[in-house]
Amino acid sequence: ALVKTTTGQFVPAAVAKPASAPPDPTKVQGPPPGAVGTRSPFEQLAKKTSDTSSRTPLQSLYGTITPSDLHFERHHGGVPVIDPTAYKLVIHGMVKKPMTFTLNDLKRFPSVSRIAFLECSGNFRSGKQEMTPQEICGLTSQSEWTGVMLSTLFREVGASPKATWFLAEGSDAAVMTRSIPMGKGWNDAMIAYGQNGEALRPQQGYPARLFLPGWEGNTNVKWIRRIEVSDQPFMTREETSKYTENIKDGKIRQFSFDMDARSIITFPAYPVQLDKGWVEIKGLAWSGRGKILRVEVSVDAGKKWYPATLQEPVLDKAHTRFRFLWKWNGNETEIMSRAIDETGYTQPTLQQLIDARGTDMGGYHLNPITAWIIKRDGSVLFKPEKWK
Amino acid sequence: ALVKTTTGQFVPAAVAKPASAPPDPTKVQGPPPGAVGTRSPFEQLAKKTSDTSSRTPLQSLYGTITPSDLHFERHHGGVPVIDPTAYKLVIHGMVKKPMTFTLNDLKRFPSVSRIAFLECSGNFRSGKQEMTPQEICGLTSQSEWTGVMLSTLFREVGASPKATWFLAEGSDAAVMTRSIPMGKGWNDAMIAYGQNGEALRPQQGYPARLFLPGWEGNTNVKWIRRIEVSDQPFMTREETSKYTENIKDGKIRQFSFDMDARSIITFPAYPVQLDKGWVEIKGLAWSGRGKILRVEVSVDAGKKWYPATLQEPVLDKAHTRFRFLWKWNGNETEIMSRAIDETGYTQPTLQQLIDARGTDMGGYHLNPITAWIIKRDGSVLFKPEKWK
Amino acid sequence: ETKIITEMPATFGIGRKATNAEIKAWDIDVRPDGKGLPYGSGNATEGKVIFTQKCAACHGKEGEGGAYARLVGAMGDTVKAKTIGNYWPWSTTLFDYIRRTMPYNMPGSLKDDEVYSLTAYLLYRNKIIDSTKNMDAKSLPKVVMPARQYYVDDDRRGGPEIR
Amino acid sequence: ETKIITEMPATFGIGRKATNAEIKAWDIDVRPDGKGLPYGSGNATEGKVIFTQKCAACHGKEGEGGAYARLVGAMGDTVKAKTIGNYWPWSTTLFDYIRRTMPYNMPGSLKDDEVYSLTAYLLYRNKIIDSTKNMDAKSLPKVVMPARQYYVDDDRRGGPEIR
Ligand code: HEC
Ligand code: HEC
Ligand SMILES: [Ca+2]
Ligand SMILES: [Ca+2]
Ligand SMILES: [Ca+2]
Ligand SMILES: [Ca+2]
Ligand SMILES: [Ca+2]
Ligand SMILES: [Ca+2]
Ligand SMILES: [Co+2]
Ligand SMILES: [Co+2]
Repeated sequence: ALVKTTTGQFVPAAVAKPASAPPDPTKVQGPPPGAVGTRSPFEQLAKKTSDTSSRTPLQSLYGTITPSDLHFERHHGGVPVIDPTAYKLVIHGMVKKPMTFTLNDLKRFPSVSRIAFLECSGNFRSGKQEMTPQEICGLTSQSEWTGVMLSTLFREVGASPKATWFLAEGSDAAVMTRSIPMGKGWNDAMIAYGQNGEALRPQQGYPARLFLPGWEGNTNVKWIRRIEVSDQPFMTREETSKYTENIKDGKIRQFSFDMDARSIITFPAYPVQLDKGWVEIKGLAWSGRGKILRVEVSVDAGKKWYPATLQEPVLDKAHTRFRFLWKWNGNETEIMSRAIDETGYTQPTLQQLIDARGTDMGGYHLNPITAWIIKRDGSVLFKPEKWK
Repeated sequence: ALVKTTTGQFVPAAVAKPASAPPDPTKVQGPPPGAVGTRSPFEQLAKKTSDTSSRTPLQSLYGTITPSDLHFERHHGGVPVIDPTAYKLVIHGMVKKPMTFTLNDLKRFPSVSRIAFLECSGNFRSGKQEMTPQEICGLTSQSEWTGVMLSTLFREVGASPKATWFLAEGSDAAVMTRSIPMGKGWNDAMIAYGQNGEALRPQQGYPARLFLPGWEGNTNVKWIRRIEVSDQPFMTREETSKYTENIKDGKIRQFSFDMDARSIITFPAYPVQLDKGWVEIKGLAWSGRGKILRVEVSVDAGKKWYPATLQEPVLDKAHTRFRFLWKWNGNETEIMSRAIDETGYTQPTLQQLIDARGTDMGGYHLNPITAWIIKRDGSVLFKPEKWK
Repeated sequence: ETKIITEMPATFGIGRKATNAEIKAWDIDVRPDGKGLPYGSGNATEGKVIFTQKCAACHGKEGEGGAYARLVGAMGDTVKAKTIGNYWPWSTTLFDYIRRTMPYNMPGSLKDDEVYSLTAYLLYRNKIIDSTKNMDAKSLPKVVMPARQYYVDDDRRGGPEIR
Repeated sequence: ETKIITEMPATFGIGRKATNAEIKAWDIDVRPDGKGLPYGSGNATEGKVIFTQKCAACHGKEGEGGAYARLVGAMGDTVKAKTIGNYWPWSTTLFDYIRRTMPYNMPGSLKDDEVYSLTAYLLYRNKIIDSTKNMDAKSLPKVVMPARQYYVDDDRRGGPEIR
């Protein structure tokens, strides 16, 4: 099967799909070990693309790691091709010594790895019953990120204690820029160059990106080339015209960085055809504010809630797999999940969000409970809700 | 660049390497989001292949997850092509009810995920100074595995409490078979169908394999089709003629399942050219018997040992990233690491292994400390040791 | 003798001093206080000409939107789209954004005077300045955007509260 | 009403009973006690003929090794390779392994009689049985392999000890 790559080419998904598997695989020698493994031609995994984004097929994935080639994408100027030997990161502004680092330099500093999610703050779609988890909230993915702590670089350049914000700038055609509080930079920000064991993929910022655990995707500036240390925010287009949201009383919320707790049941979900009997309800839960403390599942449209099992280890600011064993008796019902994080926050309903933000509520930072309707015939449908 | 796939074809490593990156990537729109991401054409990652195996490039990887297409391979009949819709697993023998499970059946049972290493017990090469970590011990890799606990299936078929061993059989051309104690089956054995978020790769047993955390690779029967529950081992060729080792007094050790604790410095390592000054020594440590408790590093040929930093979370039977900050003054020296696991076991020297097993010591389960010689000119060389 | 240091050193001595030239080449940002604005100027009349040539194909003849975003919609108009006039809080952002990334198909190709002119034109079209007003490093930061007053910093405070 | 069960049920009711036919088709293993050995028989003389045709190309004219493994080397010989004669602990393994996977280029293609004959031939060539001895489900498990006595179960016990 052909798939469209990020460079717009159509290439075979892995190796070309064989006409058929041999009737008895024990009777024929298979191919020997190879330099690069392949995806089974029987597995057709793909992101769902639009002009500006591509969405992770959450309903098709296991565990918590997102295969790097299925990590969601959201760019504002496409995916730049960057020669790693020409790459440099400049840090200047309110620093003792403005400095330039090559990619090799970045890799020579003490390094750190962490498994964490990355989610676009625009990660919410609704509208019809025939929607998959991928379509509803496929703009979240998880990787093991490796890089150097930004604090290490701040120490190296002598960032001023008086500085309060820094500008992160990418080297894509959008020359993407975001203003970030220095506190985040000193705390847990990374300049990441590794993703799931290998170099970052071009779609995720190769050869280096800003990674801000738990913060909205857009702030995690990809293909980063420059950091300017400052004592005020820069008010770039992305943090004003975009990535801000209408709230009550005509107000517009800016610098809303943290991704609030959220969860979604990824099985059973549209377009699954469910069989009666035992069902392991499975899904993902995450919070940009810390660890997932608990996930609760309801199988009666939200009347009663039961704790789901969390897959250990539960990590800080990470997709956490939850599971809940349920025997479906064949009656129509609604199932849903809600995440509770270690700050005590409980994932709200859409109505609670409207109550809090007003009916002019903007499209970012929407993390409502997702409900699935299970019909008597076993079909599973998304339950869309409107507010505008 | 062309790479050899497991099907023996030569295909482009990712997309074809562009002639060059644009001089200024901010001046040209990049390609839009795609259905499947790509590896940067500037990153040329490959396993090192022989007729029977291919080795993970440990020195080129970050963090702890092995990209699935770089997971080591060791087959005895090549990689079978298996149609997932035709797949079935038969469990019979000392069971109340012999049963057949489709792949879909396996996925309907309660599932579990764990990040763990998988290592071939023949994972040791030596001989010359010009050897990379990949060549010395590239037959170990790590994935997030997802599947059903074998104990769940044993309960479903009603495995006899009197049973002591089971046979696991693959559907490759080797019809690979190993006898496994029921204790392991009831304890932490999995039938895995997921690897790093997606379906197992064909090279790792698609669509389902046995996964035995911490046990020698060969016992983790890939492409599993049959389990026979028994009250004695079957004494297959793999557990007699192969995967046994000579020890002292002419004895031959059989059923040596556990992989003892081991570590290796992956940076700096051959063929790195080291610069004077601060160096983050990095490597991997793992134990088939539990968690890594501590990794110690020596930078003076084993005279003094210092504790390295372990990347959290330290997981059971998992590759654990260790790091140690060192300022190299330019003098010739030897650096090395040793893993200590939670059972109190300390990774031995080759001499300690010879002392314990005799000079006829076989080639499996060799986990000696690996030393790297750092020359004044910054070249880093493996220090091979002989015992035969 | 090998020196073992378990604490982080004050510096690692990795990387090099950035040259003024390389900072200057990349330091294109513009702050609300005008810091970063270059020499040059332009007005709406000049801007309209350039807009017609380089922008109208995507954003509509006079910025009313086309294949891509509507750019015009003064505060209080019936326009539903978020526009410069009804949503953008800082005038400097316009200069910064146009210069760094527009026109989309030739990002970073505009001269500073052109950017000033386009900025003036779009401010004029959004009824924020009049058509004769010259935009430069001094005047642009002084332009107060109608939506500025509605902006508040993130009012979520963490913890149980839903906001 | 929906029933919530937090403990594992005794069975999930997933999967189906295996048919005798499908078990029989796959249940090809042979245990040291002979369980699993099929009807049929063969001897070294018959085996030599088959070996020459189907095995010698890879393992040498008489099993002395070639492109692939040496199969012959009686206990005490000067042969360094691990062989059936000097390393294999159970005779049944030979039948099981040859039947399931040899010849390498046509795995699973041999008839049971052929496998008995090849087994007899290789045991004979390794000086374990004589050339006339018939191998079948009764006699094969009784063949005691010279290396059997050296096998011990894993003697590593975990903990600090290096073994
Ligand atoms: C080839 C199409 C194209 C051309 C030509 C073009 N633009 Fe754009 N413009 C876009 C796209 C697409 C976006 C949205 C980019 C994004 O958000 O990633 C955009 C966004 C903008 C925005 C931000 C709108 C908002 O509400 O945030 C402004 C302002 C803008 N363009 C001005 C201009 C000007 C001035 C020119 C001419 C110099 C121009 N554009 C030429 C396609 C174009
Ligand atoms: C095309 C080559 C080829 C042919 C023909 C072939 N073999 Fe093999 N044989 C191999 C290879 C390769 C191996 C090793 C397989 C492995 O370990 O994965 C092997 C292994 C063996 C072993 C195990 C050796 C050991 O020490 O563990 C036996 C026994 C054997 N073959 C017997 C036979 C017999 C009997 C035949 C003929 C019916 C035969 N072989 C035909 C290639 C061949
Ligand atoms: Ca985003
Ligand atoms: Ca192995
Ligand atoms: Ca600046
Ligand atoms: Ca002018
Ligand atoms: Ca059997
Ligand atoms: Ca016969
Ligand atoms: Co926000
Ligand atoms: Co072993």
